[in-house]
Amino acid sequence: MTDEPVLEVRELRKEYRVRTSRAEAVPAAGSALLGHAVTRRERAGVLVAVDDVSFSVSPGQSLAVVGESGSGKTTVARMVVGLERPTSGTIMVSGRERSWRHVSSRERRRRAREVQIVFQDPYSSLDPRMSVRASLDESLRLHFDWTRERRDERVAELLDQVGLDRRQANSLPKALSGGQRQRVAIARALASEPRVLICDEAVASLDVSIQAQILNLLSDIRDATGVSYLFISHDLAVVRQVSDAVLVMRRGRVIEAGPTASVLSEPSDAYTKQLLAAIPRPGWKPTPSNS
Amino acid sequence: MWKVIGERAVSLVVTLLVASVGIYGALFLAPGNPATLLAGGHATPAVLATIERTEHLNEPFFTRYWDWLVGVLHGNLGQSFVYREPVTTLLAGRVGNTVFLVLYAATLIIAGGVVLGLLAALDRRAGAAITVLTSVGLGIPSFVAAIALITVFSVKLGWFPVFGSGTGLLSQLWHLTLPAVALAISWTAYTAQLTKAAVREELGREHVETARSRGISRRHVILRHVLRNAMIPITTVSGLTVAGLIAGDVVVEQAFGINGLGSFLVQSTLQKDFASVQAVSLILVATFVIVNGLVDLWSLVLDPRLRTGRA
Amino acid sequence: MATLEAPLVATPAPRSRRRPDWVVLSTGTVIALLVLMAVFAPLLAPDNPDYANILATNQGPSAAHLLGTDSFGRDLLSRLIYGVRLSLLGPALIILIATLVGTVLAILSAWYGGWFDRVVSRAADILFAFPGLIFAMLAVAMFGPGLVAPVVALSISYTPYLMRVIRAEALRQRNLPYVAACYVGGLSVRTICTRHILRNVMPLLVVQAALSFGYALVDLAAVSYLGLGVQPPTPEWGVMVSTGQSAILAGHPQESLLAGLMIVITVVAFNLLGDRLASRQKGTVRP
Amino acid sequence: MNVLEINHLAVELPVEGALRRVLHDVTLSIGPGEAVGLVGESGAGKSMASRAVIRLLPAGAAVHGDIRYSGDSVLAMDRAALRHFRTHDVAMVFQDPRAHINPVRTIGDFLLEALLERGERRDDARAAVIAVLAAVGVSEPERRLRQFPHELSGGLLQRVMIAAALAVSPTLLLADEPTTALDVTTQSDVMVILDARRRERGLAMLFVTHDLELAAAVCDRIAVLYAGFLVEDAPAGDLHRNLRHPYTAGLLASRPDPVAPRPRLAAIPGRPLSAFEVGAGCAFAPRCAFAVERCHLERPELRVLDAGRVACHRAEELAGQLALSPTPGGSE
Repeated sequence: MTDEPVLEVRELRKEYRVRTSRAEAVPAAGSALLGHAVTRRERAGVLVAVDDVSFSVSPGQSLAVVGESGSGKTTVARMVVGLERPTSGTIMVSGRERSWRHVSSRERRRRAREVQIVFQDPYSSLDPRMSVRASLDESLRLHFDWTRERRDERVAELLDQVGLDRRQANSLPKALSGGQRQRVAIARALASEPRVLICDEAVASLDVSIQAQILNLLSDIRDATGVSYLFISHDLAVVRQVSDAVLVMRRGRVIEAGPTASVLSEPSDAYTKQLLAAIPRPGWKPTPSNS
Repeated sequence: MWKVIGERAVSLVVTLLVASVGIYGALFLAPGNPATLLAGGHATPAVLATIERTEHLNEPFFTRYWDWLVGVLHGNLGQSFVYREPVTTLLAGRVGNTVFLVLYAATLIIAGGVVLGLLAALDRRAGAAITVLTSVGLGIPSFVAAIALITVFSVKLGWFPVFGSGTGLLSQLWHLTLPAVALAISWTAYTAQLTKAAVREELGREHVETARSRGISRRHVILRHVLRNAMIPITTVSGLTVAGLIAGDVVVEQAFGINGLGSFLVQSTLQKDFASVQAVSLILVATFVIVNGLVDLWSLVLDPRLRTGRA
Repeated sequence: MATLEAPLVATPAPRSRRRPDWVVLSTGTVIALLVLMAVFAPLLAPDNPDYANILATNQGPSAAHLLGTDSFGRDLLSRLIYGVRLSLLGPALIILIATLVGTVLAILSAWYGGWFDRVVSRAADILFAFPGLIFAMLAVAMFGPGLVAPVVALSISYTPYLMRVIRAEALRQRNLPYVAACYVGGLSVRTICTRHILRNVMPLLVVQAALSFGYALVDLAAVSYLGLGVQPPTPEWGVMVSTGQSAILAGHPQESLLAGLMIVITVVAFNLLGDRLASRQKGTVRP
Repeated sequence: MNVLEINHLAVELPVEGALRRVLHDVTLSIGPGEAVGLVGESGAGKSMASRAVIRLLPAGAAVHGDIRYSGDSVLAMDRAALRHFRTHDVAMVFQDPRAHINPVRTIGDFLLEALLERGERRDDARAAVIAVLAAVGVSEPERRLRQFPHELSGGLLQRVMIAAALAVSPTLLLADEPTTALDVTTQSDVMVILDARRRERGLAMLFVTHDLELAAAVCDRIAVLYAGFLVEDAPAGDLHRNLRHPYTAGLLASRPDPVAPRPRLAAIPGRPLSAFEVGAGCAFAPRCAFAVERCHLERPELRVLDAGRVACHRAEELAGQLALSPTPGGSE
């Protein structure tokens, strides 16, 4: 691909200061992070979540970032959309560098038309008190100077595009199933017509049969709109299905990168091999990972 | 763990200092001449002059505050201008009654509240009755309870004295039973509701399911898993109960004519005996802060997750 | 990754009226009646609450005085009805001020975090060290008895409590992905805080306001009872409990007991309503 | 004799005052030392089935049918018999060890509790627990006993849970999604240990999971649940070679493969139904590409076919077709 990259990230780094405040004393249930957190402390009080990560995404390309919990993959996604501030490094979108000082509301609005995100948990990623239509309309009103009729039309279009029934426009999230909610979240992200859509474990909490539907949907959307994907996942099988290129991360660092097909067919790094060997598939037997 | 304790000790001292500045400074925020306020209702020019001299009213605020604080730390709580005596002397005879009353009530609250709450959570039928009882109990302020108890048990039945605090342990117990009950009613109800909620919550926890799946007897499940873990929220909130007891004590002492810190605070407030108000407020606030500090420490003992100080 | 169990039929909406909720209905009725009594006191009261008749003191219930008279021969029913006004106005003001200030501080703290949050939380911790009643007494010592000083003092002392509860919920909302989606979607901070966070915190806010109302009423009545708030002969329940106390020994407990009963009924109504609203809300949280 | 026999198990749970069906019809047996995978999507009732075996259902649940452990009816057990069953014969490993182990008590308390409960001497119990911790690959077992759950990583904590289950030397192991909360490499590590220790000790196992491939790798037989019905029961090795039920075929086709990708996944249309939502006919009929009129009207019985059992009216005619033509893709 010769096009100018739509998203380019260079030497991204994120450090967290480890605080000892009372509020953080109780670990989140199910958090497997603890074990890694201790080993990754490079010096007292500083935790390096993302260390020297660079990549670029061309228009229409799908790049996957894969890793286990604590790998820093989600932090990368959050920095790209502006939810976290990088400690150092640059993020360029459509050739423009994103600065972190005094981002005005207007600038954020502009950036919202470049990159959007879909989160993992379909139950908490929609405002529980807002109907599907209101959610989509809020975004359309913010980004486009359209009449009410035009916006209604566009809401219907978006619902069609993500495979939702138009009658569901007036539903509140709680009346929808997990898969349907995830479709709404995708429609909301598409409403501002972004060039890059980040999927942060977007299919991880769905049932297998629904997961397949959403993966097919994402592929259809890419064909129809030419949007680029940054696909964050822990699941190499899913990554193989949706991405052209892949970045394997571990403990904040990129340990292997390349075209998805070749990385997954002939992994060169030992950890990638381990990761691949750990996925249950026909004829598979569990093996120790020696980590 | 020691680091966490240290941090909390520091924050306790800071809270106490700021609170004392607030209590001492309140006098200077009040409208009018501080000397007049300090003198209460006895403001002859001669008295005012004395006060300005003894209280160093012409010096900067923090100098005076410092002097006062040093005095307080040495056990000198200032001079009451109503009684013309050191506040410490005035309080000496009264502290005993208050401490007795509050501890008496606290015992009733802890014993009654936890037992009722546990019963309500574990037994469906008793639960419904206790829930009604605690809902009403929670709405009975201590002074209303006092009036009702006096009407029934002192006036109608004549079982308990109407006023006073008695001398000697038995007499004190007899005199202070109604006040302690009046003070305890709404907080017992509160503790019972809290215990019920905490126990119910723990009963539904996954680790309790694990214990049941392993064939642990019901008694052990309740004691070692449900009650043990429910103690954590109950302890945390008991700090609030202490605040309620301190405030309630003031009202109940007044209702039963008990000569303690609370009724003294009310009198001093009405007489504008500011040195006394300052002293008693400081004692009550300090008690509350320190007890809460102890509660905090106790929850460190109960909950190992809090000890690391870092997730 | 955990597979989420999808609720396949939506959990019923909290306001669904399949079965009438008798707790909400009855407590709501009691509260509505009290408000009506406060508004229409002059029409409802059979007598002038301040008219004393020394010839008819401490009478029992009769046709002329449905609930009897107090130790000055004033009609008790009328005094109780007029008493609703101040007895409700005070706590209403306290809760209104504390909720407004508390909510603004809570949402700003939750959103901005950092030093602002630390300062607000620290200040709340320190204010927490003053039990409300002690704070009110300090205020009375400074500014003299009346309604204003205790109401202001109690407003200040209820603010950190409401602030903490709301901040915790606002912080929880702020960390949910839907808020992140709003932010990434380009919505302004003000829009996110008001249209999304505040709206989702609102149910909790209503519950807390209802529950705190009872406590505020008790605290304020206690101040009056101690003689530090509204002064006799103004009809107010706390004052009436106090002025009636001397007649108890003479065998006439009606004034104290009736005023006390009004307080209990009101507080219980608000508490039950708040509890019920709270438990209904829990039902709407995702399974 | 079979270790576990479940006959026409149906379960209803109280939801807002009314009973709601969570399991319709499950018939299943596990022989000594045999591992059976119970596989299904959310709402299928797989967790409820495993909990019913150990009588761990919420209060007010209605259970129909029969569950027998070594011939004894579990549902008929009195208090003492149930305790004996739970302390000696069966052990359960839960999904989320962080929630399923009391956070305020030490690992030692947790591991020893069950042994002390049945009257073992403290020293013996301690020695046994240390040995079993070592057997599941927990380093420094003696130090671990003094630690609290929050000081251990998720993978380590799940090993502790497995150790707790093994420590009581049960005959039957119930594992409810034991690795779902873990990372893939950790899952692999934990499964290696669970599988090896189970085989060594000759334990029978009911392995509940949403992951067909994972179940196939560690189990002898696979039972597939859909909306509270057992729809297929087949030898694990036979699963990919011999597709019998359209739902199982659909599940296998939905899952992407990391090495051999498909241009497009064969998604099953619609969403998985919960037990209480199903109508008169076959529960899967509304989503099934092969459904005919009969499927919508008449409930298929579970019947023997080849080496397994299947509940599908058209199982015989579809044999061979299923593998070749995956169900057409669709949406909800």
